[in-house]
Amino acid sequence: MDQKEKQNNDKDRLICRCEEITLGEIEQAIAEGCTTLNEVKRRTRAGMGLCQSRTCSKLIARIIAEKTGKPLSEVMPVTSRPPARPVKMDVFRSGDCDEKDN
Amino acid sequence: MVRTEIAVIGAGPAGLSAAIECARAGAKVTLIDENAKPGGQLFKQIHKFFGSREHRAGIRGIRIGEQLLKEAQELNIDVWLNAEVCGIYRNSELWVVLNHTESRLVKADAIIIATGATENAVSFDGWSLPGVMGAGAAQTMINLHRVLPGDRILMIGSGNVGVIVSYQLLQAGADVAAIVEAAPRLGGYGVHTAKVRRAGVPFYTSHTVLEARGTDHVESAVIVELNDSWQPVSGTEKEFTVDTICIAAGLTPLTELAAGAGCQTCFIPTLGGHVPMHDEKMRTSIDTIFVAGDIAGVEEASTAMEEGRLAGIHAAAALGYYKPSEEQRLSAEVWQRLGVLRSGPFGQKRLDAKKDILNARRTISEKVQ
Amino acid sequence: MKKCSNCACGVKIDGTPSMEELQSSPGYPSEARIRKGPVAIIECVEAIPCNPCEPACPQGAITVGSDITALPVLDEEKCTGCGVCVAACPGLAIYVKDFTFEEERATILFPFEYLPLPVKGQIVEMTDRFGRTVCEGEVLLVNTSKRNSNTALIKAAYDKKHFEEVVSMRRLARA
Amino acid sequence: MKRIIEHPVLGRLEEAREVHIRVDGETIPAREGEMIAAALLANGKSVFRYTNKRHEARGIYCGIGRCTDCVMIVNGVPNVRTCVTPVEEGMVIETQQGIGHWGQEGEDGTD
Repeated sequence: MDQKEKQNNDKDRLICRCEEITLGEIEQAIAEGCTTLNEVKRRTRAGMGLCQSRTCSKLIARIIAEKTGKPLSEVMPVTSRPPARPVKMDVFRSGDCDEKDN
Repeated sequence: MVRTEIAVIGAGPAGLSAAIECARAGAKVTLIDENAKPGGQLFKQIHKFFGSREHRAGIRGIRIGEQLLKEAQELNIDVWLNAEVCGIYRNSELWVVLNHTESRLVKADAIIIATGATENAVSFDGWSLPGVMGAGAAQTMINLHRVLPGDRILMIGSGNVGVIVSYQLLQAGADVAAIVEAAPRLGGYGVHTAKVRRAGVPFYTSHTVLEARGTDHVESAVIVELNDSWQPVSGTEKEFTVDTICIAAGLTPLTELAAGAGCQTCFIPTLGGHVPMHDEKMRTSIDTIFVAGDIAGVEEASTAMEEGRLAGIHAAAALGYYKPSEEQRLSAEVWQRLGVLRSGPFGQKRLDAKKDILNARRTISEKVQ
Repeated sequence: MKKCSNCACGVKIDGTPSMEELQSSPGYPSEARIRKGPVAIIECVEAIPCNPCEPACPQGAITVGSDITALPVLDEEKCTGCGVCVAACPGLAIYVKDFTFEEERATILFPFEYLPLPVKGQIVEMTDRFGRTVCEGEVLLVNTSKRNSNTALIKAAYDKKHFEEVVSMRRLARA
Repeated sequence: MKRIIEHPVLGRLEEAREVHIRVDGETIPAREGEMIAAALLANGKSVFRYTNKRHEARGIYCGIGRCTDCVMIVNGVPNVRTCVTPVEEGMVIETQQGIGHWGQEGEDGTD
């Protein structure tokens, strides 16, 4: 496999497993000006899936750092908001959630 | 709304130890864990721990877990299982979802977050195929669930997790085709690497995984040599017939709850990335919130237990359960044991990194004043 | 595996210590002591915080000291080769070898945490630090004492010619 | 893929009551209380779902409920993390296609 073919293959490689976002899509977002995890996430949906970027955030951060020359510390982390776990909408009608609303 | 004095999030080695210390001090403590059983990852650790007698050296992690559970039981600690903490509000309220269905609010005077860490990923072609999994996942399958995920395994990463899980896969009856390490030198303790080496498992340093092949499951793996600038050297590819590829590429602290609560973080690569800043008392930038274990910087179960104790002692003291002199004495004992665990070439790096966190915390508290 | 396969690359590349690393560590007995009879062979060459071998030794022949990261030092005159340290080492890095067992054969006592276990009298394949079969061995003893918390101790006799290389036996096939 | 009955450190696998779950219409045995993912692995099944965009097979990845790769349709509920959800007698499990669907296949009793 020559270098060019290899690079094309790399573009198809999945980075965000949940939303099935590829290296190519993330590089494209960076080329278009995204320089943080939050920006790449909003542009591509990478990290917006069920796992909420637990698996891919560090991978994406490294790609951004590599492409932009920014230190990892500035690229990460993503903003954390509740719920920290996937929660069914039903839960909001249950127990103390009602109490909180009232 | 449920009232408690100290809420501990996560019942792994750090959280259990923290809860035990809080209860010992006389505080009312609620230990909350999302799993069906307490113990966190401790019950996967079937090897004998290092350290000295005071660190329970020579005892298998799983037995240490049993001892901690027994202590927690004897102290009548209120343990909530299948309870996911989904958020922390106003520095004192936890939103907990029970059994995925029911919401509860817990109000606590102090919170200890011991949520541990998550495994890092390595992306390569085919890495989403069934059969590619975290080393921790394989360890969970064999040691907790007693099911072999595969018969022939390729391990990516030679840190302690990679070599320990490789050894445990051998013990479970699988074969390990090779352990691949991107760095030019192996990462794990020599005694661990020697155990798998003498079982015939080869190490490939300066190599990385290029591709997992297979249709609906891993059928083989291709590795490649890396040159001095960490680039693959074409022509050096080797294919291994394996049905499982395990990734042991380090851990990242699970800081989402702490960060969501507003705890300031700092970036310490040696300890896994962003960690909540904390002081010698394991207190974060928010006075009522403490951290312990891997969330405070990825180390190992032995250090996690000691940090848990620290957080427990200081959280209890903050609520008035210890006089300052007692607090100081108890804390000094733990720091002495921690110092021992963080000695030597492996420990020194972590010790230095820990100092960076403490300094960062000091800087922000000076700014506040 | 890279560059050399047989070799003196050492523990951080091969995964197992080289003879140079072993012989220059304070837990490896001298040639003269080895020739006298059973003795502990401590293959601990890396400074990690660990010391259960020290209190385990009934003869007080192993010293780590207050800095538990120090390498264990073997007092080879005090060591009787009793083997208590073999099961005590969390790293499974200690063996007891007896050069004087028979004219042609030496013995090794080693920790073994795989199933199935061999039985007394069974002929097994003795392996070196790289997992390669070196020679046959005859199992003399299988100790599964509860005290050792499921680390079995196995004593096997093997050809003296391979005294230094042999450290374990090949895993047996599962039924 | 098989159960580890004898283990050098953990000893013999404790006896457990056998329950039965239905996976894509096929009844398979499981150990009471074990996680769905473990029961499936023990029965030789490692593909738990096919993804939405690329229709690729997925299975266990993190094993502790973080990555959500092992989700399936369980008793008519999609996106259930099988590595942290214990089996129950009579549970109905389906390989999830894409984002899945609500309600059980064959709920009318035709199977």
